[in-house]
Amino acid sequence: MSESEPILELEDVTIQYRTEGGMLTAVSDASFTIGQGEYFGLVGESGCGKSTIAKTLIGALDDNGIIESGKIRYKGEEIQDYTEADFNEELRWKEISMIPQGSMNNLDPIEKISDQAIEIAQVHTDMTKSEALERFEELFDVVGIQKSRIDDYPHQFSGGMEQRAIIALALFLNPSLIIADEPTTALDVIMQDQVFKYLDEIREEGEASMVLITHDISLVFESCDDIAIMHSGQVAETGEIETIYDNPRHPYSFMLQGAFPDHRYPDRDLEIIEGHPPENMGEVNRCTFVDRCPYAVEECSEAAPELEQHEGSDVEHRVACFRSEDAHEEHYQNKEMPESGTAEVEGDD
Amino acid sequence: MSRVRYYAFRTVQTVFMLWLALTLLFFMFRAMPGSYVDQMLFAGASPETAQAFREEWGLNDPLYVQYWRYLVNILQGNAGESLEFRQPVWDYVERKIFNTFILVAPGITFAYILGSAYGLVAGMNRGSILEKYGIVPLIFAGAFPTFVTSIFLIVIFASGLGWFPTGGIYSVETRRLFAEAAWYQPYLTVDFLHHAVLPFMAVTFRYLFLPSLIMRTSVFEVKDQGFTFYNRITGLPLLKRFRHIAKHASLPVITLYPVSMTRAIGGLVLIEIVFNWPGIGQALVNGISARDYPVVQFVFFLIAAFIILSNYLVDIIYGLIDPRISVEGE
Amino acid sequence: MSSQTPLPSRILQGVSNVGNHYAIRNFRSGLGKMVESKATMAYGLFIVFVLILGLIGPTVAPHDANDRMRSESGELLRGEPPSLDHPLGTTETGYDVFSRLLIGAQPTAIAGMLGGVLIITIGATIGITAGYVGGRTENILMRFTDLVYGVPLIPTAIVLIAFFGVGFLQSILVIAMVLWRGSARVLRSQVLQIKEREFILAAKATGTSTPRIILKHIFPNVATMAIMFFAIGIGYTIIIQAGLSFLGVVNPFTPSWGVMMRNAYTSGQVGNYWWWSIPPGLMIALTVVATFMFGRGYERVSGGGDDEEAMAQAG
Amino acid sequence: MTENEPVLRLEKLQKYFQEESFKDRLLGRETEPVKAVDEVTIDLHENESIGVIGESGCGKTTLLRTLMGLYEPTGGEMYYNGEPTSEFSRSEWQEYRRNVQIIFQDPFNSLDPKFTVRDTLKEPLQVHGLDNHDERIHDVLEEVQLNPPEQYIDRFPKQLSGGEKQRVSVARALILEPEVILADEPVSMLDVSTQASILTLLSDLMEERGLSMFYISHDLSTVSYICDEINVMYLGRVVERSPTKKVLKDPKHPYSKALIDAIPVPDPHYDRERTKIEGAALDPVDLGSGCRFRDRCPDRMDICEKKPRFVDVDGESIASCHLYYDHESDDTAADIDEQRLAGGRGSSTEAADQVGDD
Repeated sequence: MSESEPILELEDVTIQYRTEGGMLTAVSDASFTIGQGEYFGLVGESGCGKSTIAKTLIGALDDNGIIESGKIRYKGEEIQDYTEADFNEELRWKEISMIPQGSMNNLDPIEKISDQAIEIAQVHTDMTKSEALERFEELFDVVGIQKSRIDDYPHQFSGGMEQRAIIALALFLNPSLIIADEPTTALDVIMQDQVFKYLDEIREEGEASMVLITHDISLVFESCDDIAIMHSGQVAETGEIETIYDNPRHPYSFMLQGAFPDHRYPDRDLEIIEGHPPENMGEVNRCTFVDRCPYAVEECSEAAPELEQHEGSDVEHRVACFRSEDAHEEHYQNKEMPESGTAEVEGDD
Repeated sequence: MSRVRYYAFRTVQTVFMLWLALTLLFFMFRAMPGSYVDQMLFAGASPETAQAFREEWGLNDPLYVQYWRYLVNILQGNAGESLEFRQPVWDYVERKIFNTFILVAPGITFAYILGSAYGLVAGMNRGSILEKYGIVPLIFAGAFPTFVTSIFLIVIFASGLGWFPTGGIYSVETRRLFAEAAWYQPYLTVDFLHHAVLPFMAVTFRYLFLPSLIMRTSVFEVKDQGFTFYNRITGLPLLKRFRHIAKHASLPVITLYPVSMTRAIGGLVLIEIVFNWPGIGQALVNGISARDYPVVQFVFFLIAAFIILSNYLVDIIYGLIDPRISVEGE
Repeated sequence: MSSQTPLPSRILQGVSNVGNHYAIRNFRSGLGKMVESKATMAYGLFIVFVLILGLIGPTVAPHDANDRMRSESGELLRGEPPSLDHPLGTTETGYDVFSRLLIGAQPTAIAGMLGGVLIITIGATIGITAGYVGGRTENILMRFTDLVYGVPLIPTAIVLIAFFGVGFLQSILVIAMVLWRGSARVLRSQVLQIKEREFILAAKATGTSTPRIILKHIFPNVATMAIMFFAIGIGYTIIIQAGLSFLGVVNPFTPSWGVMMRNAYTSGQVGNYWWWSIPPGLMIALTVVATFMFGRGYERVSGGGDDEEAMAQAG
Repeated sequence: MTENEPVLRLEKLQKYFQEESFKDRLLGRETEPVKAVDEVTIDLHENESIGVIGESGCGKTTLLRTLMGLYEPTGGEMYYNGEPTSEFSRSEWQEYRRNVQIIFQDPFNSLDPKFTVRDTLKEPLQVHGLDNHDERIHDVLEEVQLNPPEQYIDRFPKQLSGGEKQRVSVARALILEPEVILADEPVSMLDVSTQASILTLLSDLMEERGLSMFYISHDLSTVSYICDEINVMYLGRVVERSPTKKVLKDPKHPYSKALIDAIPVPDPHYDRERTKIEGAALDPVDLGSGCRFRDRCPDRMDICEKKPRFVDVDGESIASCHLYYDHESDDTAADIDEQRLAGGRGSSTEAADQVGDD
C-alpha cells in the first residue's frame, strides 16, 4: 500500500434509518478522504449524522440503519457491503478501533478491566495471557494510569481515568485507524485536556490515523490536521484546519465559527443562527441549511449542492454551496477578517 | 466496609428476623379467638376434661412463662405437641415438609430455567414474533388460578385420557410394598413420578411467566448499557457477547428465584388439596379447621423462616457476583 | 372574561376548560392510544363484559340458583349433560349450571373491583408517600412493605379468615391487606425518580404546596402505572378469592365461580361432569387473563415502557 | 434595609451531608460529613450578575439548591434584602419564592411532560394568586421571542425543540416578575447556534427588567456574555473572586489558571499548552483544614497545609492562596470577607472573630 494512498475514502455515502414515518436520511452524499497518520475532525451540531458515520465505519450501524448508496474504501478495499463477520475477522480492533461516547459505561461493570482486555486480545490474536497483560500495562503507562490498576473494576475509576483506559484499549492491537466519537463530552474541561494530552502523544508516534467526531470545533482546530463541517447529513465544507479557519467559504462554516465563544475575546458578539437542523426523509435534493441561511436563494432549495474544489485556494479545499463567493462577500463586508491567532493577548504570561 | 463485616451484619439481621417471626407468631396465635379447647367444649367434652387438658398443656400458666418455654423448646428442636394427633409436631410434619419440597423445588427450578431461556432468546431478538407474542401464552398460564389449572389437568389427563392418577403421592400397593423400607425408598419409584407429573406441571405453569418477563426486560435494559455496544465493536463473537449479557441479565432473576420459591409454598396449598398431595399446605388447612394451632404455628414459622433465609441467601449471592454491591454495603 | 360575554358562551368555555383539564385530557389520550392496540381493547372489552354480567347476571339468569331442575316427568335431572334448555347441563344436585354461572359473576365482579380499588388505594398511598416524603417515614413504610412481602398470602388469608369469620367482604379485605405490597414498591421507585426531576424542583422553588405538587405533577406521571396495578389487582384478587372459596374457607353459600368449582370437586364427579367444572374455571381464568393483559397493554401503549418487572412484582 | 444592601447575601454558608446509615448508628461509628458547601461568602447586588464556576462535584449545585430554599444550610447565614432567611416565616418564604426564580440546565427534564406550555406558565400564577393569566402568559412568551405565542401555547414539551423548551423555562422564571434569577448552566445542553440566542436573550432581559442573576456553570467560555463577576469554586470553597474579564485574562489562583488554560481555543494558529494538572478532585470528605487543591497544585508549598485566607491580590482579584501573602508573619492580611463583614455591618461581631484556620 503506497504511502500516498489514503487510509479511508468516503464517496457520496448515503445512510438511512427505517422509521415508522419512512426512510430517515441521516447522511446524504457525504465524501471525504483521510491520509496515512492524519488526524481528521468531523464537526457538526447534534443530529448532523456524524455519529452515524462513526458507527458505520466500524460496522456497528443500528439494526434499522442501511448504507443506501456510495463507496467506503479502507486502504483501497471497499467495505460498504462488509457483513458483521467480515468486520470481525478483518477490521475490528486490528485495523479499525473506536473510542465511544464519553459516557461512563463502556466497560462491563462486573468484570476486571484486565480480563476484558485479555478477552479482546485472545479473540483477534494468538497472544498469550501474559503477553496481552504486559502490552496492556505498557499502554496504561502511555495514558498515565498506574500499571497496578489494570486489575481494578471499572466503577473504581473516575470519568477521566475510565476514558483513558478506553484509549489504551483502542490502541491495544496497533490499529491503523481510530474512531473517536465525542470522546470527552461527559468530562470536565481539565480532564478533557488530560485526555487530549495523551492523544497528542499518540499522534507524535504517527502510526495510527484518527477520526475525531465532536460538536466542539475548538477541539478539532487544536488536535487535527483536516476538518469536515457537516450540517443535517450533508458535508458542507472540508479542508485543512488553517484554510477553513482563515478562509471559510460555506455560510454555515463562517456562521458556526462566529457562534463559537472564544474566551480570549470575551467582548466579541456571538453569531446567532436561526432555527434548528431539519430532519430529512427520503431523497435529499436541497441544501439542508437553506431554511437557516441568510444568503439562500431559489436555487439552494432545488438541488443538493456538489462538493467542489474552491478555485481560490491552491490547497485541497472543497465547498458544497451554490453562492459561496457572494455569501462570503456579503458576510465579511461589515466585519473585518477573523483575527488570526498570532495576535498575542496582553497580560498573558 | 469490607465484605466480611457486611455479611456479619446481614447474619445478625437474619437471626433477629427469625426471632421476630417466632415471637409474632406466638402472640398472634394466642390472640386468636376460638382456641382448641373451645373446639373441644363445642364438641361436647365436659368442662372437667377441658380443665384437665388445660392443666396438662400448661395453658393456664402466665403468658410469658408459656412464651419462654416455647422459645426454649424451639431451640432444642422440639416444636411442641400436635393437640389433635397427640404426637410431636415435628414427627407429624417432617415427612410433609419433604413432600412439599420435592414438588416445589423441581417445579420452580424448571419454570425458572425454561422462563429464563425464553426471556434471553426473546430479549436478544426484540420485535420478533417470538418476543412480541411468545409471552402471551405464558401470561395465560400464569394468570390461571392454580386450582383451576389443577382441576383442568385432572379432567383432561387423569379422568379424561386416563394417563395419570387423579391424585395422591403413590399408589396403595407402593405404600404396602415399602411399609418397612427406609422412608425415602417410595420416592424413588416410577409410581411416585407417575403421581407427581400433573402437580409438577401445575406448579410450572403458574410460575413460568415470572422469570420470562423479568429476564426479557432485564436483557432489554442490559442491551442499552454501553458495554454491549463496546463488546460488538471490539469484534467479540456472538457467543461471548451473549455470555456477558446473560450474566448481567440474570441478576434480577436470581434475586426473584427464592422469592418465587417461598410464594410457591404458600400457593401450593391449593395444588396439594386438589391433588390430595400430603404436603405442609394440606397440614395447614386441616390444622386450621381443627384449631390445632401448634401445628399451624410451626408450619407458618417454617414458611416465614424459608422466606427470611432465602432473602439472606440472595444478598450473599448478589454480593459475590456484583463487586459494586459488596464494597458499598447497602 | 368581561361580564358582558353572554352566559351560554361562558358556560361553553367553562365546559371546554374542563374538557381541557389535564386529568380529562390524559384519560382521553390514554383511551385514544389504547384504541390503537386492538388486543388491549379486546381485553378491556372482556373485563367490561364481566362487570356487566356481574350487574345483570342474577336478573338475567333463567333459573334461580337453588332451583332443582326437573324433567317433564318431575324426575330430578342430576348431572344432565348440556342440552337445549340447559345450555351447560345440571349439577349433581340438579341445579342449572348456566344460571349459577351467571349468578356467580356478581361476587367475582364485586371481589375484583373492590380488591382492585383497595389494592391501588393502599399501595398508591403508601408508595407515593414513602417515595415523596423520603427520610424516616420512607424507611418505616418500606421496611413494613418488606415485612408484608414476606407474608405467604394464601396461608395467612386462610388463618385470618378462619379466625375472623368467613364473610365474603372480610376475605376481600384480607387479600387487599396483603396484595398492596407490589404496587407500593413499584410506585415508590417511580416517585423517587420523578421527584428528582427539575420540573418538580422548579415547582417547589416557586412555592407550590406539596399536596398540589403530588396532585398535579406526581399523579399524572404515575397514573399509567397505577392503572396497570389496578387492573392486575382485580385479577389477583379474583384468583385468591376464588382459591379461598374453593378451599371452603370463605362462606360457601354465595354461588361464586370458586364455590362452583369447589362443589364440582368435592362431589367427586369432577371427571365425569366436565360441564360443571370447566365453565366456571374458564370464566375465572379468562377474566384474570384479561385484567393482566389489559394492564400490561395499557402500560405499554401509554407508558411506552417495557417495564415488565413491575408486573412481575405485582404478585 | 440600607441603600446598597445586596439583594442576596451568603455569609460563610455551609451545607454538610451526614450520610449516616442505620448501620453506622448501630455500630456507633461517627462518619465524616460530606462538606459539599464550606463557608461560602458571596454578595449579589441589584441588577448585578454573579457567576459561580467550577467542575462537577465542586458544590455549585448544592449551593444553588440552598439558594432555592430546598436545602437547610448547616452553618452560616443567607440574607435576602438584609433579612436572615433562617428566621423566615411561611409568608416571608412565599415572598422569597416569588422573587427568586430558577432556570435549569436540562431542557428535556425542566418541563412536566404532561403539561402544555399554558399549564406550565399558569401554575406559578395560580400559586401566588395573580389574575388575568392569559394576558401575562401571552406577554412573557413574546418577551422570550416565542412568536406568535398562540402557536406555542398549547404544545407539549415533546413538540418543542431544545432551544424552544429552554425559552419556556425562561418564561416560567419571568412570569412572576422576580428580582433574582438563579440560572443552572442554562446553555450547556444546547447546540452552539441556539446557545448564542439564549445567552443574548438572558443578557437583554437583565437590562430591560433590572434583574440580578446568579449564574452557575462549568464552562468559562460563555460566562463573559452574562456575568459581571466570577467566583471560582473548588470542592465546596470559593478560591477566587474577580471581575469576569480580569479572571479570563489574568487568573490568580492556580486552580483558576488551570481551568482557563485547559479551555480549548477555536483557532488553529494559537498553540495552547496542555494542562499540567493530574488526577481528579476527590470527594469533599475529611480533607483536613488546609487548601483543598494542594494535592494537585503545581505551585504547592508546605504552608498549604494551613487554611489559606482570602486576600486582595491586586485591588481587583481576591484569591485564597498562600502565594499571595506570607501566612506566618503577615497577620494584617486578615480574611477579606471577615474585614468586609465586620466592617460592613457592625451587628454580627461573633462572625468576625472566627478568623484564621479552624
